[in-house]
Amino acid sequence: MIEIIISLFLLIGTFFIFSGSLGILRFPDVYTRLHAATKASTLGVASVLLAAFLYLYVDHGIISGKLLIGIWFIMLTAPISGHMISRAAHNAGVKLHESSIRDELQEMNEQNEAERQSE
Amino acid sequence: MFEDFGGQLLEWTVIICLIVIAISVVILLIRIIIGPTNADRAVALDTMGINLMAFAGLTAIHLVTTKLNDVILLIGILLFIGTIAIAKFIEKGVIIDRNNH
Amino acid sequence: MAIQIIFNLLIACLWMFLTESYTFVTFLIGYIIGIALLFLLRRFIPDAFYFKRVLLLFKLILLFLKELIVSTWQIAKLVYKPKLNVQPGIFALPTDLRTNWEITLLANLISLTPGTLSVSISEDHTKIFIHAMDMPDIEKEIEGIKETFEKAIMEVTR
Amino acid sequence: MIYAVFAPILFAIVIPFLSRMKHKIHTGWLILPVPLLVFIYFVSFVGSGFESQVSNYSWIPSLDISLSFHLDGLSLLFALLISGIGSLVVLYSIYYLDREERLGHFYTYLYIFMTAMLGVVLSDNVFALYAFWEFTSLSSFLLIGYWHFKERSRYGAIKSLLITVSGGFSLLAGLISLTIVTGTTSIREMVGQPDVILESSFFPLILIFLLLGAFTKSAQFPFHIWLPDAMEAPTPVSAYLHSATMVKAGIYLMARFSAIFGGEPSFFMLLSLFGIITLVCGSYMAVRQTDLKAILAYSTISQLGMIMAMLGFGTDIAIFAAVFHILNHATFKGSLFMIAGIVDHETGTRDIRKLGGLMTFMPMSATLALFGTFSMAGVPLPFLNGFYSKEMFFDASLQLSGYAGTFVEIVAIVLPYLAVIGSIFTFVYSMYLFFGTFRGKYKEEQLPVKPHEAPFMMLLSPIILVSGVIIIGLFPNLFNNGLLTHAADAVFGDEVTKEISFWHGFIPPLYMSLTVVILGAILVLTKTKWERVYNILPGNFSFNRIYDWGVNQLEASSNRITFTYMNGSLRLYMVLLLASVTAITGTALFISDGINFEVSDVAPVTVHEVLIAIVMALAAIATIFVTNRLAAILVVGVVGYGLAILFVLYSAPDLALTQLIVETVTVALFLLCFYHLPNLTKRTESIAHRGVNIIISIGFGALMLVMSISAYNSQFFDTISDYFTENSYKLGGGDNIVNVILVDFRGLDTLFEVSVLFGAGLAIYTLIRFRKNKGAK
Amino acid sequence: MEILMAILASILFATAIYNLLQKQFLRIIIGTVLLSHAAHLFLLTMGKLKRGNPPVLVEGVTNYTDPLPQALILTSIVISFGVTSFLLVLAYRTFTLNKSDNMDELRGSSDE
Amino acid sequence: MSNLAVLPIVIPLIASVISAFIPKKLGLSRVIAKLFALIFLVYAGYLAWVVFTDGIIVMQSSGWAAPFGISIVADYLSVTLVLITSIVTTAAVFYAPSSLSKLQESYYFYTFMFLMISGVVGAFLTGDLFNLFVFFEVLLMASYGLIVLGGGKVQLRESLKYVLFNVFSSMLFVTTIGFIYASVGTVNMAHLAERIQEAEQAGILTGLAVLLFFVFAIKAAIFPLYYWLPNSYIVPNPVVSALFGALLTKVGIYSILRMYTLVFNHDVGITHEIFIWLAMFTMLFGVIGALSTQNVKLIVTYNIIPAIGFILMGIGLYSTSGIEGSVYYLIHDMVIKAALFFLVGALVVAAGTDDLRKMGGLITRYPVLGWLFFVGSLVLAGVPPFSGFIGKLLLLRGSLEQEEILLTIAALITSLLILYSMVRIFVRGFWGDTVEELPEGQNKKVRNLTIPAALLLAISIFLGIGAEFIYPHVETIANMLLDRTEYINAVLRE
Ligand code: NA
Ligand code: NA
Repeated sequence: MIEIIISLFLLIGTFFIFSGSLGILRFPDVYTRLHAATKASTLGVASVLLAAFLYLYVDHGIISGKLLIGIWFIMLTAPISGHMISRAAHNAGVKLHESSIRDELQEMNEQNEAERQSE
Repeated sequence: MFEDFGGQLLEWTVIICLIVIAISVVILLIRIIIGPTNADRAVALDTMGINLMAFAGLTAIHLVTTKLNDVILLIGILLFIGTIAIAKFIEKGVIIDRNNH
Repeated sequence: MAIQIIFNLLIACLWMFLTESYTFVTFLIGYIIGIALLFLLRRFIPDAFYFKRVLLLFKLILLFLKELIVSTWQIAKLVYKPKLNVQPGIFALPTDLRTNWEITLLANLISLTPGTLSVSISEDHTKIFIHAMDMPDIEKEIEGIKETFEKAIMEVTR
Repeated sequence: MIYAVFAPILFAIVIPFLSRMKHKIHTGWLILPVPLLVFIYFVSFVGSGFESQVSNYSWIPSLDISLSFHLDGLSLLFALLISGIGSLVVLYSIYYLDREERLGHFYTYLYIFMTAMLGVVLSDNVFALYAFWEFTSLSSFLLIGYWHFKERSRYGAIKSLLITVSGGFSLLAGLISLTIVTGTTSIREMVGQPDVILESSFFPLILIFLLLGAFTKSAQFPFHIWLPDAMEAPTPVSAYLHSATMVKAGIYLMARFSAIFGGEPSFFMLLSLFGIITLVCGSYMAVRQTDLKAILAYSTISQLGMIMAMLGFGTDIAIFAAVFHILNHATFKGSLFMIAGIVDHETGTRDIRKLGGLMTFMPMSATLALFGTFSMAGVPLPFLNGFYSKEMFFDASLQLSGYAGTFVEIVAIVLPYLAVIGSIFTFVYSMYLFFGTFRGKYKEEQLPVKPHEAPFMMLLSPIILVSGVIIIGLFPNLFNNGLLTHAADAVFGDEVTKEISFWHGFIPPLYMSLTVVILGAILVLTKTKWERVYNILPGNFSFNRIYDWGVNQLEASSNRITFTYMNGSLRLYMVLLLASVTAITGTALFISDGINFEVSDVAPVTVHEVLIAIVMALAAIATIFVTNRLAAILVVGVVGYGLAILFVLYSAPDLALTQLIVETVTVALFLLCFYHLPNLTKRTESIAHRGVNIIISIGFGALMLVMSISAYNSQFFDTISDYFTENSYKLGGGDNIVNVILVDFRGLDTLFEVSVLFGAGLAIYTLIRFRKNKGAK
Repeated sequence: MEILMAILASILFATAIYNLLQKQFLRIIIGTVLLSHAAHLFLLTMGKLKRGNPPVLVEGVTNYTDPLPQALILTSIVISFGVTSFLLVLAYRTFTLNKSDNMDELRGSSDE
Repeated sequence: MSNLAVLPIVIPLIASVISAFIPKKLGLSRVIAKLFALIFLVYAGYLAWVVFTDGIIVMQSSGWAAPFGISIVADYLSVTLVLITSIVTTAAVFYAPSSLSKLQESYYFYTFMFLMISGVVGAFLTGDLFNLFVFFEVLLMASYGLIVLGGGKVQLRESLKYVLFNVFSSMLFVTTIGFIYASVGTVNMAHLAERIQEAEQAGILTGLAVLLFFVFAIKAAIFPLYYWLPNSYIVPNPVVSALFGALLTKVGIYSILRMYTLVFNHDVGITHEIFIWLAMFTMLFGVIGALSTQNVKLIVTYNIIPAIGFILMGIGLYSTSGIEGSVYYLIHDMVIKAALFFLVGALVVAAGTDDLRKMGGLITRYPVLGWLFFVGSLVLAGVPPFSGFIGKLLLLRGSLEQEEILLTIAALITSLLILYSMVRIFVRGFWGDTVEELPEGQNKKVRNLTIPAALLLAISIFLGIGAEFIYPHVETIANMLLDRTEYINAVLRE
């Protein structure tokens, strides 16, 4: 019975991971791709690892703390990674996709720049 | 070890999942190669690492071993460090800030 | 607060010694026992009972898990849409949080919630720049989300 | 006997110290007793009751190399020449060489030579002989280069070295072949089994190797070209090495092995033909020379050719004549060289065009030269030894009927004519030499120094030699029993008895001699009329050109060849390397039938593994195409992480862990190092380059594939792995088998793996820091 | 599976060599890294794949993968790492001194 | 008792580590280096003596019986080479202070040097194929450290090529070990030998043998794989070049000698025939290289290659004479190459240039150096009675015994050209008119550089004249190499 639950976790996790990857492929610019990466993939892997934890615990009586720490760690770091990359991308001048409607950060930077120029 | 239905199910699930994740890795590879920006590549690599964690998790189930837990955790840690490094590289071109400005 | 955590850990370890079983389960049991003891002795401890905060944190985590699942689901839906007709963009979100930790936490939480991703924090720490997957769709909810998260964080930290 | 041989070289060691006293006393005086004593030692053997002697000294017995000296008639003759003329040359040099010269060097080289030459003629062991042989070449090199600040000296020294040493190496090969065939290193023992040698498949090879050795050393056509350039050496050296002794080492060698090869048509053919050609060419060339020493050098070449030819004839009379002429040549040529040196010394030039009419100024020298040149010319006078041997040579050339075979017969018929032609030219240059120098018009204005007669002591050596000429001429049989017959015996391998007399009656040799004198005289008188021939027939100068061209080419084409492929291009190196490895290994694998595609014992294929493999393959291929630094680095990272996943899949968690860490750090290092480097550029190589690259890469990959599959399918044995799984815990005390292997079974690997990291760390530190210190300067 | 892995390793080898034949440092060094990956994969494959559990002794388990190639690979990985690190720094220093990362421009002449 | 075998590896390693801690204390570093070099020398001599008296010593590392652990085998060949290595090391230690700048010396010269020696000695002594790889890496890593020491533009550029070639060869080595393991299932050399003997004629083993050969061939600088060598050997300091020239390529050719007598001799018709052809080309192209240049360092460096050709020739002949010749030549060449590099180092200091065209007349001021150079040239060219001659004699005998005429002629021509290439230095550098811009005040330095070279040259001459003391040992070595049972039994049965 527990196998079904584990399988379910695995399938859902895998599905999310796959979706994340597909999103990275399909989405128009790095920022939208980051959405896919930071959300779908993170949840997906958490789900798979949880399944692994469950499997090892239920079927073999092994409690694997490292797996739990792994889950915790990935949940913690995924958004940070996403944040770092997006910030880096923006600082490096990666433009938003043309379908985007606004970029307040860009506006602010330009404004700051203009102020600095006028001084 | 997979005598019963549950076992059968799980075995098949694991294999299917492994295949799906492998495909997912292929997809990410494409993104790494085509870019177009380095940030895209960084995203893809980061996600690929996450895929690999999942892959290792699935393999752990497949081989029934706890020996891979270290691997999983390590991928997570290295991935984080690596991504930060790459992000720094993209942003400033340096990984270690020599003069903290 | 730190002392309480250490006490709790010590109790857990002591429990492991007593039972001569060094497994995770034993540790967990010891830890729960420790919480119980700390709860019972909370009057004699000068600081507030830390587990309350833990519970709040737990609430925060649950909240965030919920958001994560929802947002993942949304992304998945977008991924499989034949045509992607979204209007992404970056907007600034003013925040009342001030310390680094708080802002970081908030930024991270925002990243994990549906349709948003924090891109940058303004130099004066008053604004978080957020990339939204679909701006028109999101803007209405932003205030609410911000409310819930900011509040949850403040509950934990202050 | 070993003391006699090594006395000069042992003395040579102290010569540099003795030469420090040269301002008090000329070094030559101090060391003159050495060759003199050696001479006296060898003279003591002369006599009709002479019997050959052997004395053995072991050197490297396990390789059958010993210093075993064999004194028989032949070697005695040579030993006497070496020590006798050596003494005279030292005496002569005392007056010839100024005290300001580097006397220490000169005598050291000379004495090294003396020992070497004695060693050559006395050694019975072929390798000892070879060792001494090379030392004669080397000391000759040093002596020719004695005045090394002169360009011509250096040129001549190198030329002689190259030619004689190449001959020496050839000789070595011949001698080794002989030892292989005969199973001995002793010449006496070899001579004892000529049939074994003649019938072995090595025979042609041995013959050619030995002949090359002899011909180069004895300046036989076409290897004679070094000898004229050797004249850059101080004249005592020319008289000693380059006429009387060293150049006769080849003659000696051929004489020594005559007992084996004598009578072989090929031996006859090669020696006679090359000898007679050398005779003709040498004398022909001598006529056109203008330098006294050059005339003498070509003369020496031609005389050596004559002796070589006689050895080739191989009849008893020919061999006796050869031995006799060795002695005679040493006397008249030695004296002539010394006279030439005196003329040079006293007039400041050796250019015969500037000389003339010196008879009045230097009557003594002129008289000596007269005897020397006339003897050399073979003028039929009863007090000139040259005539006797010349006539015996004619006689011998007419008695060559023993050989069968068309070509050999033709050669036998032609030889006498060539002998006469050569002798005519000999006559011409001899006369030219004498009359051009001592008679004719005295050209005072052309001489740097006003000529006068040399001091008596300087004339002493040529006087002694000319005395030899006359004494032998008067009493031609004087040395027969005591010396010459023993020598001829040793060469011929049988009793040779020969009574030499001036008058034989009207027989063909006499007519030949008369022809020589008459035609020679006519040519001498009409020399100005026919000299233009030399412009039409450039003669053997072409061989010089070949040599010069060869030596120049040696460097030029070496340079061209080497820098064609050693052009510093890493790509070219790699292409050449990989192409060779692929081609040779592939061929070896193919012809040894090692390709084995019969797949057996493989694990099942699963989809996800295939996919991972595809990812890795794609990533690897992508490294070629990406044009972005980061992309390239990340794509390599993908391969590395893929490998880690394969380690995960194939039950190697330790490897996966290590791989992950290493890969991450590597990628980080890549980023660190390559940020400052230029971004990747589009590959701009030509299509041909790209094609080659593709072929090479795919070729090598294919080789690896074929090898790996074949190796995998050819599992001949179980691996030793079971032992580790069984004993890891029991003996190694750990349950992680890989760890146990690493720290215990193969702990040494791990220790040195750490050493590699230690080295890498220090090397990196050095790379980074060394610069900083430099910059601070 | 071994055949497949052999093919993969061969592909890695081929791409490594293609990279080694290029001019730019980065590509060449990437070539060396790929080369080491290929070598390690070959070594792993040659020790037979999927023949059992990770070589860590567990009670009741008798079939383990061949541990020896793993030990050898581990040694080799660490060594390759050391060498690659050195190579990277060397390449960097060579570039900064010679002002070029193009091997073709770094042939050198015979007169130096 | 058996631990005797591993000490020669450990002594330099300890020296290396100790000197790593005191890089800036030059005086102490030098003393320690000299001390350890002498200890190493004495010990190597003692070990050689013990082995030649009592037979092969095997140390099974950590006490694991072969083929499961790593066997360190002090056999006749390896102890001899270790002894020669220790001699060269000692000479180098005395040469280094005069040759290197203080700065170079303080950047871990001694550390790298001893580390390299440790690797070299390990490579000689190990009885395990993979361990051989590890020692290769040790010595290579140390050589990388040495080659970049001083770090000029050209130096780094050539070092980069050198490193790349070696990385390729190392990875090919690992791969080949993998293939061999798949097929034969072991990495212990003696065990491999035994098993391959049993396997009889198996084509794949021939293929593997050839592939492995190329791994060593790159290190040994055999045609057509030596491109990396010439330029990378002339860029470092002469003392480093000497160590490289005397030891590094020799490790490669030693490995060939070892592997293709002990292990892979199942198909001599193919493998050793290849060797003969390659030997021929190696000799000729090597010496052609030596003639191609006017750079004295490069001339000596190129002369490494024909020597390797000679040694390979003997291995290819695979007869008693051939193997004896190879061993003799190997021993001889290690000593003379070090001596010549030392001399060239002194020459360059004396002349102030390495360009022959700018030299001349040095014999007047540096007569000792000149004559040593001359004698060195003779030794190198194999003029009797010096050491090169004995080796060459044996090799030529082996070659003629098998009627390899072409090979013989190639060897002879090579010898001649070697002599010519070296005598050119003597004639053009030492003879002739003295050039004007001769650097002044170098006499003392030149003398200090000449002494170690002279000592090595003396040893070289002794190896020839005293061949009677050496040859029986060479015979023992060759017998052991040709009849493998003693080695195999020592490793596997004791
Ligand atoms: Na090397
Ligand atoms: Na080398």
